[in-house]
Amino acid sequence: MTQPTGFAALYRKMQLIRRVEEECARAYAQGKIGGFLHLYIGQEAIAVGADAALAPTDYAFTTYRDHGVALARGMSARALVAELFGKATGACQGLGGSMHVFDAERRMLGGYGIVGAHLPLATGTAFASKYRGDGGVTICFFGEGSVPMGEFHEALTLASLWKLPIVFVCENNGYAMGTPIERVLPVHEVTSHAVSYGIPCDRFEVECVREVQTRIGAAIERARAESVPTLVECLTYRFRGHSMSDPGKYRTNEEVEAHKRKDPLVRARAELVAELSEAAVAALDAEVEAEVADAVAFADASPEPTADILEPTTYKGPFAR
Amino acid sequence: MTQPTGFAALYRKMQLIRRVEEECARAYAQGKIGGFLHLYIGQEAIAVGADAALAPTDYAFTTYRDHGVALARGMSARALVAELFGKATGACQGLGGSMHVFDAERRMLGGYGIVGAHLPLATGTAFASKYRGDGGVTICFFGEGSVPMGEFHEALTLASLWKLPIVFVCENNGYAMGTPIERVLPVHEVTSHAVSYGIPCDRFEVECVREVQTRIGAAIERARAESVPTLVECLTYRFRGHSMSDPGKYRTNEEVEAHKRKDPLVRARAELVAELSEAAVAALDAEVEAEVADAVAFADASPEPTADILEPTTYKGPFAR
Amino acid sequence: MTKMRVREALRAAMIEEMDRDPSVFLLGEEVGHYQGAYKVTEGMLAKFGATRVIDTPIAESGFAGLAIGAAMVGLRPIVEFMTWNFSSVAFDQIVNSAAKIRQMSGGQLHVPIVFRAPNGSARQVGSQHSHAMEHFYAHVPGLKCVAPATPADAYGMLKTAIRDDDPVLFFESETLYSLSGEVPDDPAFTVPFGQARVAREGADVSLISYSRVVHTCLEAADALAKQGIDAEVIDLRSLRPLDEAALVATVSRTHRAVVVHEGWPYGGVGAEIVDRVQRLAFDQLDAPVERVCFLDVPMPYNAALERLVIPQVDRVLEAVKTVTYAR
Amino acid sequence: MTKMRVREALRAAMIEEMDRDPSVFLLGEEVGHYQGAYKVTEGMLAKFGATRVIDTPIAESGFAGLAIGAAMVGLRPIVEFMTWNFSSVAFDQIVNSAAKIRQMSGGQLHVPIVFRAPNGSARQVGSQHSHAMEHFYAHVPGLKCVAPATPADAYGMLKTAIRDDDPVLFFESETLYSLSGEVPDDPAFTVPFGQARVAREGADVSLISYSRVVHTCLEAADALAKQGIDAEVIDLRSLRPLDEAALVATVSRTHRAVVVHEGWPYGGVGAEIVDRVQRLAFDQLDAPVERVCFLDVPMPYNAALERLVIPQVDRVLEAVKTVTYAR
Ligand SMILES: Cc1ncc(C[n+]2csc(CCOP(=O)(O)OP(=O)(O)O)c2C)c(N)n1
Ligand SMILES: Cc1ncc(C[n+]2csc(CCOP(=O)(O)OP(=O)(O)O)c2C)c(N)n1
Ligand SMILES: [Mg+2]
Ligand SMILES: [Mg+2]
Repeated sequence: MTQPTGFAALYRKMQLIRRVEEECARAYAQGKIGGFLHLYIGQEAIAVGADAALAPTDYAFTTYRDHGVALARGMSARALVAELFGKATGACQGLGGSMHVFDAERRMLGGYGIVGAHLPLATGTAFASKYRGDGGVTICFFGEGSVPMGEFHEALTLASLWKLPIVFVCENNGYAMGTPIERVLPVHEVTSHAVSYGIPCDRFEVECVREVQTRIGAAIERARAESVPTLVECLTYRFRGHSMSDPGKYRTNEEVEAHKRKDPLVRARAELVAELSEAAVAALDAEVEAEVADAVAFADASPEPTADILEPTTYKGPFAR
Repeated sequence: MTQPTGFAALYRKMQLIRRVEEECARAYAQGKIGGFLHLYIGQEAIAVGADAALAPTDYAFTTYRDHGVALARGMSARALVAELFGKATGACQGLGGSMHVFDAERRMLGGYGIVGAHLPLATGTAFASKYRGDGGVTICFFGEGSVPMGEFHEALTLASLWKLPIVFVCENNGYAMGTPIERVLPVHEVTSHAVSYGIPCDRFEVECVREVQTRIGAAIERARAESVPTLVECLTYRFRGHSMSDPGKYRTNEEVEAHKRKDPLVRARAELVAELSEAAVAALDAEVEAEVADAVAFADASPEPTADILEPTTYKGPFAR
Repeated sequence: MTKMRVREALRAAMIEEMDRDPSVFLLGEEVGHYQGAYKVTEGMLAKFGATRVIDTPIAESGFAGLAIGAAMVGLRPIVEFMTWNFSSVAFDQIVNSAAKIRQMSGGQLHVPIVFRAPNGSARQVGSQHSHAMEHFYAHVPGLKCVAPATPADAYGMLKTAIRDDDPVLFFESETLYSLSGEVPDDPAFTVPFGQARVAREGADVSLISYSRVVHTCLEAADALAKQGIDAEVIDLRSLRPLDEAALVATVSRTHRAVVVHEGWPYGGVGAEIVDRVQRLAFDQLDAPVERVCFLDVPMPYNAALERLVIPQVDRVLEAVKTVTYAR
Repeated sequence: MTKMRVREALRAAMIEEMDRDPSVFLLGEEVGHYQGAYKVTEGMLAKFGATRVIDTPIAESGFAGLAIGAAMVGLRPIVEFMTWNFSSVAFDQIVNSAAKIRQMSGGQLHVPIVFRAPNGSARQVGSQHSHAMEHFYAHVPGLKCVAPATPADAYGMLKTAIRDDDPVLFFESETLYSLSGEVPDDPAFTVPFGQARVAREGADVSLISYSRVVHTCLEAADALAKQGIDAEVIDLRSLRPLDEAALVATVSRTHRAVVVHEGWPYGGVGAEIVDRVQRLAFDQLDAPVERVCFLDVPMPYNAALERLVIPQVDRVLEAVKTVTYAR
C-alpha cells in the first residue's frame, strides 16, 4: 500500500484521528482505558494542517488533549492506543497515559497536564534551535483557557524578547471545561495579546484543513526564515465533552449540532471525493478502519509494563533517594 | 503646629520621604539597619500624588521599595524608622523590616518581596470592596520589572473580567535592578497591555506631583464611580542604586545627573516658594528636619522586640506545629 | 445523626457557614455553573448567587492571591482548587503571602482563608495529577493542614477551618467523596484541630494514618486480627497542628508503629511523625517505626503499577510484620 | 591545590564545563551585565558572550520552563535563581516538568539541567527571603539535591551536577560565598553525589549537617571538645541521594546523633535523616535523635530574633546535652 500524499494524506490522517478516538471512547467505556480521556474530535484539522507545514525535525508540544497532535506527527495508532491501554508497547511504555503522550523520534514532545505550563517548555526547544542555529521551529498548541495563566504571558514575553522560532497555536474551542470564553477572558480575541508582545498574529475559523496548513504554514516559515514568534488563534469546537466524565450540560444540543454540521472532516471528505472519487476515498476509509482495528487488537494483546521500569524512568543510573 | 493642606502638604510629604530615606541610608552605613534597603529617592511624587487622590479608607499595596507609600499614607516617621531599626516600636514590631512595612490603620497593606506577587493580593482587596459595596478603591504600585511576571497578567485578567475598583500604577523607573527595560520587555510601553485586558490606561512622565494627583486621581475616581480598573504607567527614575548594595555601574553619571536636574521634589519646592515664600517653605523644611531627627532618636531609644512575639505573629491562639 | 457522603458533608458545612456569615464566599474553577468538577459544590450557585459562588478562569496564582487579599480585609474566602495538584502554580501565594502576612505585618493583619481540594492519588490520572501536596505545605509555619477521613470529620473540620482566623489547607480525597457515614445534626458541631482520633483500639501495633488510607489501615487491622495481631488505628485528622499526645499515647500502648500515608517517602508528614515518635516516646519503642507510602517514583499511569506505588493492605501487613518481628 | 573562595570555585566549575561542552549555557537574572547579584558569575559574559550567558527578565516560571525545554532536546542549562526563594514562583516547572519528563515520556526524554542559587538565611532579609527551599524539593523523586559546604565540594559537585543527565538542584549559601579553602587543580576532579564527608571524626556524638551550618557544627565540636565530648561532624553534601551508609556508620560509632540544618522543623530533610537513622540503626541508638533547625516561625527581621530562630552553636550544645544525658 502506497501512502497517499497531499490532500489525500491530510484527509486520511484526520479520519485516522477521528476513528482512533471513537474507538478509544468505546474502550474507555469498557474499562480498558483509565484516568482522564480528553478527545480531540472536531479539532483534527488543526493538528493535521499544522503538521503538514512542519518539517519532521521540528518540535511540537500540546496539552493533555494530545492524541491528535501525536497521530498527526506520525505516531502509529498502535503506539497511541497501547499507551492509552497502559501497555508496555505504548508510546511511553504505559507510564504516561492519555494525557502524556510523547514520541521523541517524531519530535512530539508531549502532552502536559498543568494548563499553561508547557508553553515555557516549548519556548525552550525554540531557544535550543536558535542556540544551535539548526533551523528548527517549535509549534505549541494550547486551549484558550490557558490564556489567563501567567505561563502563557511569560512564554510570549521571552519568545518575543529573544526572537525565538516558535508558533503559538491557540485552539480556541470556546470552552475551558464548562466555562465559556466570556467568563475567562475580558477581551475575547486571544490575538489581542500579540500587540503588547510585539509579535505577528493570525486568527481564523477552522473549516478547511488546507487553509490551516497555509496559514499556520506562513507562521512556521516566518519562524524559520526570520526567527520570529507568531500567535495564531484557531477558532474551533470540540464535539465531545471536555473529558469522558463531562456530560457537557453547559452547551445546548443545537449549538453542538450546528458545529457538527460544519465538521472540517466531513468537508475534507467531500472535497476529496470531488477531487478523486467516492471509491478512492472509501478505500482510504477502509485502510483507516483496518489500521484502527489493528491498533486496538495490538494494544489488547500487548503485555503490561513491569515494575522494573519504574526506577530507570525516574533517574538515569543508580536510584537517588 | 497646624498641618499644611493642599500643595504645601504634598511638598512637605515629599520632603519628609526624601529626608527620612537619606537618614536611613546613613543609618544603614552605621549598621543600624540590616538586610536590604531599597530607597525611593526620586520617585516620591508618585506615592504622594497618588495618596492625595485616595480616601483614607482606600487600600494601598506596593513592593519592597515601600517607605514612600507608607509615609505618604500617613505612617509616622517614627514608626517607619523604628521598623527599619528592627525595634518593638516599629510599624511591624521589627518583624517586617524595610521590605515589609504595613500600617493596617492607614490602609497601607504592605511592602512585598516577591516581584509581582502583591498584584493579586491588591486585586483581592478591590474584590472585597466590590463584594461589600463599600465604595473603596485599591491602588497597587509595582515596578516595570514585574510586567514579565505571570502574576501581573493574572491580576489584570481578574481585575478586568470582574470589573474591580483598582488602579495599577507601574512605576517605570527604567531599570529592574541592573537591567534596563529594553532587556525586559519586548514592547517598552507597559500600557500596551491595557488594550488586551480591555481596560483604560494612562502614561506620563512624572515631573509634577500635582499632575500625578490629577491623573492618578482620574483613575481612582473611575474605579470608585464605575468599578473599572485602570493601568497607569508613571515614567520616573530612581536616583540611588537598586538597594544599598548596588553600586549602580549600569548607568552613566550623566544619565543620573540629567534626571536629578528634573527632580520633581526640587520642582515642587520652587513652585511652592513661588506660591508662598522662601521663608514659609524653609519653615516646612525645618519641621521636616525636626520630625526626621525625632524619628531617628525615637528609633534609637526604642527597645528591641522580645521572643514572645514570635508565636502570636505566626498564629492566632495556641501554637500549631 | 444523618447519613451522608463526604461530598454532601463538605457541602453542608460550606452552606451552613455561608448562611451564618455573609463574609464567607466560595471561588474556584467550575464551582458554580458546572456544579463543581467533583460535584462538591452542587447547587451552591443557585442558592447563593454569582457574587458568593464564583467561577474563576484558570489562574490559580491570581485567584489564590486575590482571595488572600480579600481575607486580609475581613472576608473569609473558601478557595477550591480543582485538585491540590494545581496549587503548584499558586505555591508562592500560599507559602509567601497566606502564611506570612500575619508575621510580616507584626500581627496587624491576618488571613482567614480556606484552601480545599481533592488530594493524593485518584485513579490512573498519572504523574502530574496524583500529588499528595500536604507534604509540601505542612512544612510551613503560618499554615494549618487538615485531612479528614470520614463524613463527620469532613463536616466538622471544614466548619472549624472556615471559622479559623489563619489559613487552613483542607485536604480531601476524590476516592473518599462517595464514602458515607453518620454526621451529627447539630449545626454547632465542629471538630477542633490538633486532636487525633482512635479509629480502632488495639494493643499490639499502632497504624498511624490520615485521609483515605485510614481505611486501608482499618482493612489491614481486620486482616491482622485474623492473624492474632491487635492493631490500633490512629486517624490523625490534623497534620499541622499534630497531636503529639496521641502519638505518645498510642505508642506507649503498643510499642510498635507503622506510619501509612499517600505521598513520597522522603521527608514530609510521615517523616515528621517518625521524628516525633522517636523523640517523644523513644523508650516506649520496641522496634523502629516503619513507613508505608508511595514508592519513590512519579506516579505511573498503568493501573497495576499505580497499585504497586500506592499503599495497599499487603504492604501495611508487611510493615507490621517487620515491626513486630522481634515480638 | 589552589586556595579560593566558594564564589570562585563555583565560577571555575561553570567556566570549565562551558569550555568543555558547548551545550552548557547559563541564564538568570543579572548573571551577565551586572556580573551576578552575588558576583558568582563575574566575568562570564565577557568570556562567553551573550548567547551563552543570558540575562533574563523577572519571570522565573518562564525561564525555568524555557531552560527545561532546552534541556529536553540536549542543551545543558545552568539556571541561576537570584536566590532559591524566588523558585517559589517556578515551583510547578521544577516539580511537574523537570522531575517528571523522564518518567512521563517512558524514558524517551531526560532533563540535564542545574538550578543553582543561594539558599537559607542571609542576614536580616526577612520572612520572604530566608527560605531553606531544599526541604520542599528533596521530597520529589526525579530531582537530585546537593548542598556543599566547602570550596572544594562547591567546585567538584557543581561539575558533577552539570554533567548529570537528570535535574540537579544546587543549594549554595550567601554567607558561604566568601569562605576560602583548598581546591584541587585537576580539572578532572569531581565529587560524586550520594557520599557524605566526615568533616571531623569523633566518638561520642554525631552532628549531622550540610551547607552553611556544617561550620556551626564544627564550632560546636570545638566547644564540646573542651567539655570532654568528642563530636563527629558529618557533612552530608548530597541530600538526595542521601548517604545511608554514612548515617549508619557514624551512629554505629557514636550511638547518639543531632541533626542540624537551616529550615523549619516540620518534615523536610531533617526529619528524613531521623527516619533513616532510627530505621537503619535503631539498635545502635542510645538516645532519641535531636534536631536543631529554624524555630517554627517565619523569619523575623530583627537581628536578635533572627539569631534566635537560626541554629547557633549554643543550641547545638544544648541538643548534645540532651542526647548525651543518659551517658
Ligand atoms: C493549572 C491547572 N488548573 C486547572 C486544571 C484543570 N483543567 C484541566 S483542562 C481545563 C480546561 C482547559 O481549557 P482550555 O485551555 O480551553 O483547553 P481545552 O480543554 O478546551 O482544549 C482545566 C480547568 C489544570 N489541568 N491545570
Ligand atoms: C520573583 C522574584 N524574582 C527576583 C527577585 C529579586 N529582585 C528584587 S527587586 C528586583 C528588580 C525589580 O525591578 P522593578 O520591578 O523594575 O522595580 P524597582 O526595583 O525598579 O522599583 C529583583 C530582580 C524578587 N524579589 N522576586
Ligand atoms: Mg478550550
Ligand atoms: Mg524598575
